[in-house]
Amino acid sequence: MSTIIDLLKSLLSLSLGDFIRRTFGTSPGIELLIDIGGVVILSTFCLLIVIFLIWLERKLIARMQDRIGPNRVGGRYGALQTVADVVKLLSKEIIHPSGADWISYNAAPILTVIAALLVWAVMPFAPGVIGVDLNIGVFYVMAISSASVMVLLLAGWGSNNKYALLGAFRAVAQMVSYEVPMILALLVPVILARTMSTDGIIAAQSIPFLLFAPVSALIFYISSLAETGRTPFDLLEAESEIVAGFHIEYGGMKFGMFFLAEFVNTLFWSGMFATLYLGGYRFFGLENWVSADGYPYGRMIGLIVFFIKTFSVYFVYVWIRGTLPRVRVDQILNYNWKFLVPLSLVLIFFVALIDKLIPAGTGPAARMSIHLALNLLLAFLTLEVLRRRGRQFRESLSGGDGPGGREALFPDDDHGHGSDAHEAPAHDDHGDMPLGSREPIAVPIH
Amino acid sequence: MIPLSWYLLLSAALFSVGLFGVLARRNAIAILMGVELMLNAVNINLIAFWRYLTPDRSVGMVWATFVLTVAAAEAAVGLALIISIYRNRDSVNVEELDTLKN
Amino acid sequence: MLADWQYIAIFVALSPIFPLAPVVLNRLLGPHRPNPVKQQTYECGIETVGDTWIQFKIQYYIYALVFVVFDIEAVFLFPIAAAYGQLDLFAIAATVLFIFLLADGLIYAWSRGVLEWV
Amino acid sequence: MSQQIVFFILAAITLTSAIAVVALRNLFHAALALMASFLGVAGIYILLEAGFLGMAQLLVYIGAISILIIFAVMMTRRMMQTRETPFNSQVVAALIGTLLSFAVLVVVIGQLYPLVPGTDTMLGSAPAVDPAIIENSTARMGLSFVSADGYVLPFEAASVLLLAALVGSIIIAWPRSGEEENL
Repeated sequence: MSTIIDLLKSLLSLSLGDFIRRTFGTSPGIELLIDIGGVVILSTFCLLIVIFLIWLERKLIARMQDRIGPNRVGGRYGALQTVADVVKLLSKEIIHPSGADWISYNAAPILTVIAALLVWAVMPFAPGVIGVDLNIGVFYVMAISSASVMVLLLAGWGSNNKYALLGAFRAVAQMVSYEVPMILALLVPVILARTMSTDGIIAAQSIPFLLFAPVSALIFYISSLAETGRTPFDLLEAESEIVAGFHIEYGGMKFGMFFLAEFVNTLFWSGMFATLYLGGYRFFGLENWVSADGYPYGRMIGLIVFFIKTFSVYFVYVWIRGTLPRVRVDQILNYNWKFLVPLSLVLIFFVALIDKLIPAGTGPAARMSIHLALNLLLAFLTLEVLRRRGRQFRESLSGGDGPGGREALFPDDDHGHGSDAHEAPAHDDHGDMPLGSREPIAVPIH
Repeated sequence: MIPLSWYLLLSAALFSVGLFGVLARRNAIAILMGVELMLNAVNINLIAFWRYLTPDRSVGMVWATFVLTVAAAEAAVGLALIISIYRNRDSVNVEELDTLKN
Repeated sequence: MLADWQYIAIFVALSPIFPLAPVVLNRLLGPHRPNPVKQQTYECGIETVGDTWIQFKIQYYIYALVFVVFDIEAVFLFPIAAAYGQLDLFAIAATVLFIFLLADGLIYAWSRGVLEWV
Repeated sequence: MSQQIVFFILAAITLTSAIAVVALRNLFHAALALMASFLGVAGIYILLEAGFLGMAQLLVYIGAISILIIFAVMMTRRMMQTRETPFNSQVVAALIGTLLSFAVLVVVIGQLYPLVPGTDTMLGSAPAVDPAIIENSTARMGLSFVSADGYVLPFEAASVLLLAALVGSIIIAWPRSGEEENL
């Protein structure tokens, strides 16, 4: 009886491992079992929460687009819609495209899920509730997610389909590009915390790093959008351009695996953002509360706080998806290489310098203020540079004087001839002009 | 309970396989893959010696990182060369790339 | 240290089960009546012309190239960042020089125009 | 004991896929095998308690170099359809030479180091060290990259090398102006 109460209390305080050690003693075999149990619980959680995530996203997007969303299966709120979808996927026929490369075609969906699951091993859910607190946690995350890019090439090449291969190439170019600002942005929390361990980074956040490094947080967030291939960077799918990207030839549960990995990854990056910049499970020390009889009930508080933060970040992902249109492939890559990467290089440069110049005894609040001031200055300078560049660009288009701008912006625009177009009849060969006429049809700009 | 020699034997085997690839393949990209295998074998050696002889100093890991750097630089330039040659001569078969002979 | 990685090793060993289970279940539950038309690769309804593995722009290679350089940079910078507390100003200067040299590569690529998507 | 099993699994993965790399005719499959081999080597690093380098292996070799290789394979892909042997004319000599050099290496290693596990003989097993030393090895490596009595010169040389590689590859691979891009 007392064992059952012990078990319940352990469950409530998220210390099942301690319970097993208390009850069955400590030995390598027991430790192995605890590890296996941890892996199974963590993976099952990741897979099952996707069902909820998909429903949530559909509901939220529907509300943002003034629709109702799923409302039939499982009551008014369509709560079982995703379950029905899973059943549908399970009953689909598995089609093997002719000429597909068997190994790569079948390995890709499996590997993508494995990579999406493996990164969760270093996610700190609550104090002590973490798969394993690697001392190189952040680097581990980067390594796994970087290696998972290969899976796209496997899927694209294995499918024996032009669209799939084209989509895979685009996706790889995009993901590989956005990994650079992400790595550089991740260096900032590591520098601030002086450790790569995810738990250590949380321990260092007596003030959330969002206030230390808002620019780094923003860069990280934007890159994680591109890494997961979500709108506005969902070029990997781009239904209207390359049909569905690298997973066009996949059907049934194999397609489901790609879908699942995408959602697991999105939730993971939300959790990572919460961990690195929002203080993770920290909640004014309450997360470390241990009751008088030795059960760390604070862990439950930490878990709840962690999920509140994670889902807030996740909500912003959905919000962005409901708001922004997709950008073009050249815009994506230019934005990365010509804006995010230089900005993050400058940022890392300044953070590395400033944090060393702050005297060692400075309190966290003063340190935070200096970093915040630096970040705001950097943001201001960036915006100023962008403003100047934008003005220069517009002036170079308008040729220096007055209202010819629109013509230069749209050189193929048949109707937009400005004042100086009369001297230079460059559009003589336009089809809608009277043949031989030296005088273009003048339609005023409104 | 793994003796150092096992790592060294693994490394020697990997090195030999890579060497065979370098010597025997026709395709230039395959030759480059062989070189990568050989560099990996070198790294196994470096890290094994680091762990068994000088775990309290960082020399082995540092040089392993430099080997990693060299491998990446070599792959980048090598593949750029291969692509360039392919564009000009429509072949990456090393037996046909004998311009210097004539 | 090695005990930490034991968890990762177990994770790697067990994780294939989770994606494999639904795929195998799908195989068991779903119908299986293949025919040549069904197995054609998808190309908006028309038949595939030419061989699939068409060739691609050099652009992709250039992006991967710049990425490789910054990837290596990460391998150097992460340990340095982890040791940040023990660094002196000389070390910071060395790191900044390192970053600066790599930024040069980016500037070169930029000015050469290879980062333009065409 | 369990470490030995893990070692043999990893060694088997590494060597089998390495042999596949040099033997497979299809270059894409060879590149995939190369990745499996890299994975095995990353596991070996982790077994040697160099977890950081294991992850660096993943990040650099699988995340970056393999992608470069596969891109290059795609771009020179017309080569892959040849039905002929993947080996050149000196394959027999290469095989004999490789086997001979391997035999020499085995003999040398067998002479210098004990081949059987054991704690009593020197280097029969990994020497026990304070876990803190292993734990801090990554930060210690970072420190020695940039400290004046460490490896700051090779460190800067590495960045110059990378810069040169980047600039050189762009010059080589980028089609000259006017040249028709026939890729």
